[in-house]
Amino acid sequence: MTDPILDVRNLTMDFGGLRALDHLNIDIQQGEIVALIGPNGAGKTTFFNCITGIYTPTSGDILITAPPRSGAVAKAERINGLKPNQVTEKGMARTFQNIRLFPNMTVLENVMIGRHCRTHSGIVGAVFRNRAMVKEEQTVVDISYRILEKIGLARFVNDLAKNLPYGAQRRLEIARALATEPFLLLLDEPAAGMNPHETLELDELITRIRDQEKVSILLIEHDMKLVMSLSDRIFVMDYGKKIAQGAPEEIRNNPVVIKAYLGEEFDAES
Amino acid sequence: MKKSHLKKMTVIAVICTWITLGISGAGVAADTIKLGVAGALSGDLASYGLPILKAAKLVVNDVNAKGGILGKKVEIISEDDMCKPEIATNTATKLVSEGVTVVLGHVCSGATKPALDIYKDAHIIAMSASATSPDLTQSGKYPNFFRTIASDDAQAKLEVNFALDTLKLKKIAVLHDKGDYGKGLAEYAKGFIEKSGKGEVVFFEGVTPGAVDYSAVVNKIKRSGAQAIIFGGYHPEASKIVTQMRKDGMKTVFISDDGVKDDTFIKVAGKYAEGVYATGPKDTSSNPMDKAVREEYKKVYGEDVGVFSINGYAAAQALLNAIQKAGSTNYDAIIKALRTDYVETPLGKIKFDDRGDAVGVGFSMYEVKNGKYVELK
Amino acid sequence: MEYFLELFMGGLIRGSIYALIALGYTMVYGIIELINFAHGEIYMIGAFTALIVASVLAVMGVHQLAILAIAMLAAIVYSSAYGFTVEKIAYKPLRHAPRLSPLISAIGMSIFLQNYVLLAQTSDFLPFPSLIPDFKFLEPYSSILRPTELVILLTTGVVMLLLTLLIKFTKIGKAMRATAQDRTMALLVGVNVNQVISITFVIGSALAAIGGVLIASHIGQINFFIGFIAGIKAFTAAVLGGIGSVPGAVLGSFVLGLTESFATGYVSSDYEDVFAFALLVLILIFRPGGLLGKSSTQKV
Amino acid sequence: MTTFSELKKSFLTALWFMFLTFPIMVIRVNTIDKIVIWRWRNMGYVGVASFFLSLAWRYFLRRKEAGSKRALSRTANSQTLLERISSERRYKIPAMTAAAIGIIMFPFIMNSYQTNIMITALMYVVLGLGLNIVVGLAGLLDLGYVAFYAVGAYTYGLLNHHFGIGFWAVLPLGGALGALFGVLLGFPVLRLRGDYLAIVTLGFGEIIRLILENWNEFSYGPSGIAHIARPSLFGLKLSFFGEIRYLYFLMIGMVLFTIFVVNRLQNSRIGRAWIALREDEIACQAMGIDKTRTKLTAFALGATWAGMVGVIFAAKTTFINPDSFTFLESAMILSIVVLGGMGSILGVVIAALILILLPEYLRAFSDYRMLLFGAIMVIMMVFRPQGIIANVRRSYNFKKVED
Repeated sequence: MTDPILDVRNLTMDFGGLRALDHLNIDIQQGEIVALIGPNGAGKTTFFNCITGIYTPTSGDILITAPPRSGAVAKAERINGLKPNQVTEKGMARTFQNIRLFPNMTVLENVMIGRHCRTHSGIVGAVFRNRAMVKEEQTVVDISYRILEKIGLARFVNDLAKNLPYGAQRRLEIARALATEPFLLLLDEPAAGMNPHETLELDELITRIRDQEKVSILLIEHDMKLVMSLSDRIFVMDYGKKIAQGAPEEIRNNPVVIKAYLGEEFDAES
Repeated sequence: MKKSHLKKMTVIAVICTWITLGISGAGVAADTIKLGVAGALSGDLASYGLPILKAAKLVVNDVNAKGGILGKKVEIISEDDMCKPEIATNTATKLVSEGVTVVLGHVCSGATKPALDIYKDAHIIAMSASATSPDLTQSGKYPNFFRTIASDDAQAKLEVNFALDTLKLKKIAVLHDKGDYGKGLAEYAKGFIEKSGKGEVVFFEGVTPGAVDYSAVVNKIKRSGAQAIIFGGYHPEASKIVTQMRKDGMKTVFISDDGVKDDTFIKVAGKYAEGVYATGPKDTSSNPMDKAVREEYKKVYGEDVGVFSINGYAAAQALLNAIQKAGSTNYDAIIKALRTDYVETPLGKIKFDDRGDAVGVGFSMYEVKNGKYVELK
Repeated sequence: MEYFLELFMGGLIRGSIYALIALGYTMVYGIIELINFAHGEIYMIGAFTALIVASVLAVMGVHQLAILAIAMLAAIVYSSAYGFTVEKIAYKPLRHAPRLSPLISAIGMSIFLQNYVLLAQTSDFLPFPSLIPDFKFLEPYSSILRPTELVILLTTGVVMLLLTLLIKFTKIGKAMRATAQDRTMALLVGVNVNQVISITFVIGSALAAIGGVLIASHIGQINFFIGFIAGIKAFTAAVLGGIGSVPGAVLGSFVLGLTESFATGYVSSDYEDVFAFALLVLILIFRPGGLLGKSSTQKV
Repeated sequence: MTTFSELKKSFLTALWFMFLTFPIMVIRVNTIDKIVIWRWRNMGYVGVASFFLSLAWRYFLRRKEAGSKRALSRTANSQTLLERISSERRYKIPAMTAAAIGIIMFPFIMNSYQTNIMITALMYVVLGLGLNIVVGLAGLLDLGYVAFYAVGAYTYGLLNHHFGIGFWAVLPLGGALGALFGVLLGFPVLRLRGDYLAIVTLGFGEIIRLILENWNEFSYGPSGIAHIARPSLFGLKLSFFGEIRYLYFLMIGMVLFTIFVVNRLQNSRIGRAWIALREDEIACQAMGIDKTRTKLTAFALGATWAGMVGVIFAAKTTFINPDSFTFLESAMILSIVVLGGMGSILGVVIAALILILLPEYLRAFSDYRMLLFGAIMVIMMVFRPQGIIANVRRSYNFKKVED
């Protein structure tokens, strides 16, 4: 077995006196679709924020090994404390639980923003429009458009992002993240608010992204049907700790997991 | 859609017409001699500019009633510069393009400087009744500038001599309002004290105009042990500082300038104003012409003359007289007339020296006694 | 030591004055996230109203304490009415506009109100009558604390206390807090948001009026422009303390007042404002939410 | 909605305003002579005026609301006339030709005063476009923009005064120093958001002005620097009118240059990053954009224009002192950006012309001009909160690829 592309060891995050993440260990292999589940407030989004650089974890290691491209030897890298944009540059891109598009930019421009860290033209290029810059710009447009076609948003290309239907906005976030050429895509509740039909499409889309784009996927999700059908492996969190991990079948029958969920529902009813 | 477009078109067309009319409004008038009057005519400094304009109107009415000069009527073109340098350039350009012969203005030194550059290029003479910056005449860079008021260094000199020689005080605090006028004056005062060797400057700082409270600076002056304060600035700050000092029981002598020698100061500071010294243009009220002007002003405008009205009146007289004497509106001829021919004004018989300062115009020291400024002989 | 005490008291007085104005800024900001640039003008109008009313009463020969009470009341009523009207005209129609549009509207309102008073009254400085009586018992300490100053400190204290009680314990206070936290939610649970906003403006304006009358009595003169400078300073104080926070505004005002006073006393009044603004920049660099402001970590 | 209830509403409004304006409009006290003047007639004027104004106000407000609902229902055709002229080729070419002829002919048709105020207006066009980068595109509320303007002006003022260095040599230098100060300001405030940023920039602007005011040895304090040389034209000595025309065309060139650069910037990789930063700072960072660098470039590039216009300002007025660089100036430039429509170049140009020329043409109303000016600002914001021209995003050409 090769090194995991993401290897999180003993990750701990404290907010004041509150421990949001408690010695968490999670790993993802290349080509996997992994789900992170758990009751509300378990610390899933905090985990995302830690590994994408929005929060700096209190202790622990986040190691990434970018999959080798063109035969280069991959080496594990510790990314604690990097800024979000540097993490993205390393090859991990995310979506947000509460959609965070750029509402007053067009759909195409939203995706083009994703290309930012893979392009280089600066102020001089922008003003003088030299040939290299014009070419780069056109490539950005073309690549972005192609991504939109793949995600099925091509017909909205020049609409403002804020005018898209809800499901399309979620998909646009994925398209935008894909444009950064990640090796790992982090999806925070991608199916939230979608109807069953849209969820089904999403299921198909995520699988397709993994297969065609060679991108591994880590997702937080509450829709158990989607999680069970998509994931290769599942991690379960509660109160900042990992309480279980394994294949969907194992998780489904894990008494600890059931207790965590039932307990929550029980609480909710009382 | 179509209809609303049509409406918008109409609106735009109306606006365009309005702008064009506004532009072409400045047409060519009849054959007159144009006297430009420029200064702060609106905003918070209007109380300095408007009395000058009103005085100029009196002079012009007088002259026109007697048949004008060089056989032509005199016409006043007044423009507001709000005492701001950048607006003053617009004002000056406007006066130039309206073809004024001479300008009475501007009011503030800061606004006068950039305007003079424009008048110089256009060969127009400007005479101010209130711009007191020494630089205007002493730098030699404004050959087209004259004034009927003495410059700040003369004022500072008078204040310093008064404190050191007349009152025999040694420790002087010099205070200013950080403005063009006040700080300039304070620096001259500081220089004169240091040069005289008779006293020392124990404190030299500026206060922020409009601040809600001056107790800190007053306490600091008290601690410095100053016997007198020389303040460069205008009356609002002066009255706040004097009031605060007197309420705190400080009896330090307060000496200030013609920005404070204003009746508003006494009104605002009330009983605390008693005993304050301020320099101001020499009292000319014994001059019958001065008296007549004050009466006419009151009759026409229903109010007392303003701070610089008399100087403004004299300036307007001097300018028109010079044109008359020169026999033309020629730039050099007018300048020559200003420098050689005496003219009878409320300020006395005046002419101008080579730098542009009026000969025989100076300052006196005043003291507030029983709610009035009284000249000290 | 006496010098230090004098400066300290001077700083407290300044701080109290800033606080009375800063509270209006901070309350309005807390509710609708608008820097209400016209707030300084409301304060100026309060002072003018008091001056006019007091002068009329003085001509009629009313007793001094009655003048003080009536003039203060008139200032509060009129400032509140102006605050209320300004909100209805310049901000309410812009409630769903882009974020900066109300700010420009506020700047326009500020220019309008200044010139309105300039034209309707005068551009000159007017002497403001000393409405506050001289207390005999304070005379020995006049260099440290004068009657007006004592009144300013006391009033500020009382007003702060009342305001805190109002916000903490009354129904309208709760509605205000709810609206500040989440306007949509407040609307959903039945808070009349428009009414809450109006009341916020009224209360903020009333405080400004009290400030206006006290300051004018303290410095003894007013003109149409006094609102601008005091407004900028008070706003700075509000941000310093953490804008949106009521105790923050008070703390920020005192910090600013004391800084200015000590900067003048021990360094130079030339750079008094430079110290004030430099302090602001420094505090915000180390505490981006101000002294008592909410920490600015954004929810992701 | 009956006319009667409308009239009643207006009547009540009129009563309210009569009450509101009572002490300030009606009573005039002479505190010295203890005379009270009652100006009851003013109350009548206020009543009548507010009655009709409130009728009009509510009528237009209703129309605006109806209009915005209509605009929502039809997304495509909701552009205004100006937006259409600016976007459709059919209108664009004739409109631009007309504008070009007008611009070239202007100083020859109009007198030098008109040309002079037009130069001032054009300076504000460039300032507006510069601030537009910071506020309109990158969404960083900067209330101290005038500081960079001052930096440029003093750069030229001091260099010309001490060393006699000419306008053309200092122009780029002023821009560069502006940019440097932009970065200097940018660094400490990177962590601040929204209105905290606003107040810190305001403080920075005031600090610069206060230093210029107090540091006499360096800046000559409040008495300022006089006799700054006007721009030279290959060493030719121009007449006064010639110089104004020259400055006018120089400014036209400057405006065109600015529009060209800003337009290209906003449709580039950097421009998109600025807009993304404005729209959502966290998402922007998560998409791999370096927040620090993007903010700093915005500050620096915005400040560059202020620095250059500062140089031109010093050359135009030939005199500078700290009074020209107060907070009100920053507020004016910000108003231009917001009034024009954040991020819209044409909007900023139009707004600058309106806001700067308006007070000049309102000279006819003399005393009332600033009153009207304030009122117009409020009215424009109330009835057109998104600005004169709402920014339209461009669409790109792309190849459709068949898989």
